[in-house]
Amino acid sequence: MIATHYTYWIIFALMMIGLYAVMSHGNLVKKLIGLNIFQVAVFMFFISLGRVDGGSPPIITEGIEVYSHPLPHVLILTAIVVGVATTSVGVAIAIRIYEAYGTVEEDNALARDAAEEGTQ
Amino acid sequence: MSTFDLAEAVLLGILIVTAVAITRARSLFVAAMLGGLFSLVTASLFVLLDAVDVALTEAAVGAGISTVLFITALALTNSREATTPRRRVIPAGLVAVLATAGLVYASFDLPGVGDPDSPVQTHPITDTYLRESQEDLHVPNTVTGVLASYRGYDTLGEVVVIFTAGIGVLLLMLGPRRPADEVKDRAYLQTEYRVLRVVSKTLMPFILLFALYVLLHGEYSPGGGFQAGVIFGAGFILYTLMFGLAAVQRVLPMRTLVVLVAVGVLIYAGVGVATMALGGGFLDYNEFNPGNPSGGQVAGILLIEVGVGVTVAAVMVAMFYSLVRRGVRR
Amino acid sequence: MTSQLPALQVVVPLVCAAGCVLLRSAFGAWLLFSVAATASLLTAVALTVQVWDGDVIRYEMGGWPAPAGIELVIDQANVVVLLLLGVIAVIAAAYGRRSIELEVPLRRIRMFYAAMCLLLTGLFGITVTGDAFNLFVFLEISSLSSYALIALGRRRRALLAAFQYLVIGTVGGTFLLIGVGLAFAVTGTLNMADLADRLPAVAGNRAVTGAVVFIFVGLAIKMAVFPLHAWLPGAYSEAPSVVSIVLAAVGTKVAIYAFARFAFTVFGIDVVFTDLPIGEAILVVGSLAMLAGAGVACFQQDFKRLLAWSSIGQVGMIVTGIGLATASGVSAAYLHIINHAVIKGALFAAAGILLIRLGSTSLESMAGLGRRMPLTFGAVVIAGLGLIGVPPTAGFASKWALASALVEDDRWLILIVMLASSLLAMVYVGRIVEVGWFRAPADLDERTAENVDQATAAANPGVVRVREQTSVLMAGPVALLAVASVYFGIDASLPSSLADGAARILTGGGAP
Amino acid sequence: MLAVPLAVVLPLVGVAGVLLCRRRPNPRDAISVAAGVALAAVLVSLWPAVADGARIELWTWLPNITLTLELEPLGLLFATVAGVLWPVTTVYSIGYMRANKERNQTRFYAFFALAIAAAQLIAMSGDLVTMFIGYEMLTLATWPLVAHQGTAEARQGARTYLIILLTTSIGLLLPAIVWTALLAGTTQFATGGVLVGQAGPAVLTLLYAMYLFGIGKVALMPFHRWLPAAMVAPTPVSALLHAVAVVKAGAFAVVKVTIYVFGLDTLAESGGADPMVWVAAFTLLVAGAIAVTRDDLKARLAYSTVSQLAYIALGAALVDPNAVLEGALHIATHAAGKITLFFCAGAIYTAAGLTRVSQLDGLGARMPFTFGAFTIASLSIIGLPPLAGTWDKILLMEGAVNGEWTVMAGVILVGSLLSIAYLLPVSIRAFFLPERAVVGAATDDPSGVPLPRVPIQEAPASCVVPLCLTALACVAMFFFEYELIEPLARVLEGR
Repeated sequence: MIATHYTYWIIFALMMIGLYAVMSHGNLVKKLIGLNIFQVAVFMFFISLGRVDGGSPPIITEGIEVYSHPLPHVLILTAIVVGVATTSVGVAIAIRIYEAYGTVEEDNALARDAAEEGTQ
Repeated sequence: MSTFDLAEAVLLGILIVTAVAITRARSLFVAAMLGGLFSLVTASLFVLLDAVDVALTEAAVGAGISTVLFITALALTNSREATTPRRRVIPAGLVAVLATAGLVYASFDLPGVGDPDSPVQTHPITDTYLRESQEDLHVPNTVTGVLASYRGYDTLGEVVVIFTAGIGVLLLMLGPRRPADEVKDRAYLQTEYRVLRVVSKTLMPFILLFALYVLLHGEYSPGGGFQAGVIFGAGFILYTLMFGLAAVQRVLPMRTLVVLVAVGVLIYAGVGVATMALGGGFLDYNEFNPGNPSGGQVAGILLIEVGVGVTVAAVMVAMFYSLVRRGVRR
Repeated sequence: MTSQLPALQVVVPLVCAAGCVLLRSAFGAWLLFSVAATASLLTAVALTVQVWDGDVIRYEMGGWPAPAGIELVIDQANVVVLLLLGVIAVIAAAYGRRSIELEVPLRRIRMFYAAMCLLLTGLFGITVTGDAFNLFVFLEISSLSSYALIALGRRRRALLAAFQYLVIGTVGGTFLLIGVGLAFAVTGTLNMADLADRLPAVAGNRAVTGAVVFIFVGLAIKMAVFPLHAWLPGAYSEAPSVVSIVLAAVGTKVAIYAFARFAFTVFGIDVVFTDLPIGEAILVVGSLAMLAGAGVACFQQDFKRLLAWSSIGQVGMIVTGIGLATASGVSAAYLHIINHAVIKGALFAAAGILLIRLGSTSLESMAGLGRRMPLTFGAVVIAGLGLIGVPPTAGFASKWALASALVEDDRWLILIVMLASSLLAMVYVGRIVEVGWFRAPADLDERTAENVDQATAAANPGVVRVREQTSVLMAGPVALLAVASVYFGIDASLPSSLADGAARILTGGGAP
Repeated sequence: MLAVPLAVVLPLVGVAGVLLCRRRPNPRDAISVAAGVALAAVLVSLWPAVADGARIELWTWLPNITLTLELEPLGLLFATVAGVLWPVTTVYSIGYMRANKERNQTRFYAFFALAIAAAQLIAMSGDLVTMFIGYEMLTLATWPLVAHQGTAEARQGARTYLIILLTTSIGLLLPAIVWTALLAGTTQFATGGVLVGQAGPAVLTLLYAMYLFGIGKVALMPFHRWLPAAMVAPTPVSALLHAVAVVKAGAFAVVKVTIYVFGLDTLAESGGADPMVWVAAFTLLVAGAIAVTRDDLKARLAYSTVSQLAYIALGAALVDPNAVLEGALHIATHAAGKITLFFCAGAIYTAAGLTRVSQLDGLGARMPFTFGAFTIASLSIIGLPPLAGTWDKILLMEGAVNGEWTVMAGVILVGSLLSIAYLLPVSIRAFFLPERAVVGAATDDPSGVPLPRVPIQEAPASCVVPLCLTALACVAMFFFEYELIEPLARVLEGR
């Protein structure tokens, strides 16, 4: 069990760290970094699904019989792109927030809006 | 314990440590750089897991693009993180632990890693992708085959995602800029690092050449449109870092980039529309050469890979431009 | 040609998006968006006609048969959503012509319409696909574009709302991805039909349970089901009017459709509702959502924010119907998906007009509206009655359907909850009507009016003050939707037959 | 048979007309009156045809739910009461609204006509859903009328009005209807009821309670608060809506449901209505008692209405043909009497600015017509011959005795005594007490309404004429009552 599954569990641990970082940190940039960790961990999970013992990269070559499954690789190529796309939009918004609020700390920004409400 | 397991264990160990370090780091520059390292290690893990294409991409994107994005963001905002308020910790931890618990619970019924009899390996499509594809496509790199043909529609979606991100960033960054007095010094953009400059200048052509190779050779070896696009973009980004925005924009003005972004998507979608026009389904490359389907497939794959490359490269550079512009003193 | 329709449903808006970027004029971009909207509406209508008798269209992308390739599936369960998307898109196009000019800086308009096209592409893609992973890809397309669009709201808190949505939404998307991965691990396939075939073999497998949970939680975030609704109020209330209309009318609905698709045709009633207590869970959160959403709405001071919270309650009503997992329940859910789209569309469209005419959407600014803008306000009242569910409005039709579904299932407690929530709706709608009719207008004489306007304009930069009458292109959609919300209440035959068809396919175990 | 939908359409036409002429008061008000007269004519013309009845299926609303209109004695009775009193009230309101310089008169007349349309829809409804639609339309259409003044007090009253009526209708009536639909498989009304053999006694009892409480417009305690609250409305509104359209819509719905959904026999056998008999009796007495204690004239009339409505509910709940006939009849007779009383209250307010019973001493001489009419109407409601109220009291007694509810006979008597106690003092004060000195009055008048300096005289003719007409109606009905309920009686025979 452990021999065959420990990979999953370490990967899940990475997911946990990422997810925790996303939610526990108030800093927007840090949230995005955490999001990356979370997603990359999920990518690992997919890739590990495609692996075959004694297999080799799914590039057909003479004399090799066992190949890892290409489908997870394909999916993750797409997923990586989705990830970086999200990061870039997030970064752009974060920058705008900094310009509008003078901070990238979620709590401070919220506080400033609340203060604004108060003055109105 | 085989060398594979050993190597894997070591890499995973490093990853855990890095991840923890990232969350602990108060300096966001450190966090960003560690993030780069994290991706790099992940890439090597992917190689270990036979996912060479993914490794290539993860290295280019995770260690390259993302890191650059974060660094730029930090340059435009501030680079230290306030301490996390206590009240956030408990719920966050709770959710994270719950989710992980659920996953671990589920994992007990998962087939072991590398199990050749797992449903994934025994499902008929595995054979389709690994064996039949050789008759249908003649594309040794099955990843490219699946990506560009069997699941070409997914890849179209992937391009659209990047396109969307590009649009989004441009929309957000086009707007009125901050008042000049707030602008920090952007010295790092134009500092005189002679050695670096010379090196990067000499590297530039090779980078672009390599990108081209990755693009065209994607059917036989790791790589393809996306990786090529990223490398291509990375080249220009490196150049910008060394010589400043103005220099690069003389070569590749923003407007051109924006056009290229759309053109790439149109190439890809155009291929699909063309196959429709030829009477086949959307993205059914066989239509290009009914006599010799696999020939049509190769042609189609090459075309869409070009489309992907163009859009990805253009978006990467355009994003970087608009981010950097945001800061440049005017 | 007709055989290509499923693909065109997605491709046309996509190509138009690229076109918007290439064009140089804002008007051209608008024109292209309108073309995309109209084309997709026509496509949706054509597809509806094709599957009206209950047959299923399968379209093989790239000519590769599923499961090796990706297939698009069109049946009665998703043409309803396609139609809604099409209609709302056309309305957004008409409405946007003027409101975008007034709310979005000129230099951004081309890109704005490109993003709108991409939003449509994503939503259509989610709806037509028959492949679990492909659904994730298009979900991300729609999400990314909506993040950017929301961030364009006129107030700075729009940025914050967009970012929060981005983080929560991405976590949701990733949860979906994990779920798909688990399902893939134990079946080796991503195609929904194939999954449906192979899952029974591994029924009771803990990985399947995990897949169900992660996929549903992921989608629930996108649906803004009660405890996972945090992103919605900000996103809906801060986004530019057109974006609010589209998101509020169809944004969450598409996720709800995906939810139903996974629940009924991928995993199947046995796994989700019999083996696992998912159904009960849905009913609980649905009931909570109905109460919490309507309850919080009663205390809002901003019209759009109030509407957003009411949406949370209404989504609760819809998922309750799905949670019953009976034909009548699902049919009721679909009926309310349609009716709520019409009603909320009208209300958010009206809110857009108020924003432009009054410079704000706060309730105070609506004082005396009944005299100053009787038509717009009349539309608000009619649609509001729909939210309460008083006859003869569309809201009553869906309320009736859900009520009978609940009684049929002996769910008296939930019935009480639902009725209580509509009474809460009466309270928040009542507040609006009272302000509009029985409070003296803030500006009885023009002089003070001018001052008020300067004040509001100063308070909300980016909103151009316009003194002239509301443009027909903006008033038209409001009127149209308001009338529809009454018509569908008086003669519910069209929506109810659509809903029944969908329910038949889903609960009848039709192929995905 | 086009006349049936026409009854609903005519008032809507009125709405349109009123809105079109919002700039010019005279044509606007003329249109209201014209629409009213036309409606009355249509309804009267329907009477000959009522015996053979008619059903008009409008359209299928949801699968197996069809909206229908039907011509049926009970409905026509209610429709006629509302329809005939509408033009009369309009004439009255023209005088009242103008004399008191009310604002937003267009909105007033528009919603007034809309309310009548809703009432007609209820009266002509051939199935529960149609009735429910009309019922809710009526609530919403009358809400702006109640809140008409727009003052904080008016808004508060309107809020109570809306919340109680919608809470009961959405919370109890709607589920009751849905449940009925699922039990009986239909929502159509049918002679002899649709629930025959569809449900056990327990279910019937619960369902009947849900209906009677759910129909909040019949103001059974504890859901009666809305009626006094609604008295903040201008008097014409109170007159038509809270003596005729709204409350009688409730009473009508109760009787209709009793006859055509449950069926008298089904109820009688299962005893499903018995609990409601007690509720009705309780309301009848308590409301009467409260009325006695009220000094504000309109409030007193409001509680008297609550008490009188309980007579109808009681009649229905006794499920004895005679008692039910009483219910039907009381819809008409009480309407005529109560509207007269409200008219008088409004006339007094218009002429003298007085709102309290204690202020009316000796006014009889100054406003003879008004107080004359008031006295006639009072006697009619108390139930003394030769006035309209007489017969229904007798019928109700019979019903109570036949149905072994002798106790109720006593309750009815006490109720009448109470009505004497809260109505007659007004006339007595007006006619037999000396008029107050103008000076003294202003000081000892708690409501702070200063008595006018000019000597009080009758309100404008457009106020006085209508109230005399309705008072005459009270007398006339005493002689023609049988004609009113004879068709319904036949239906009940043939059940």
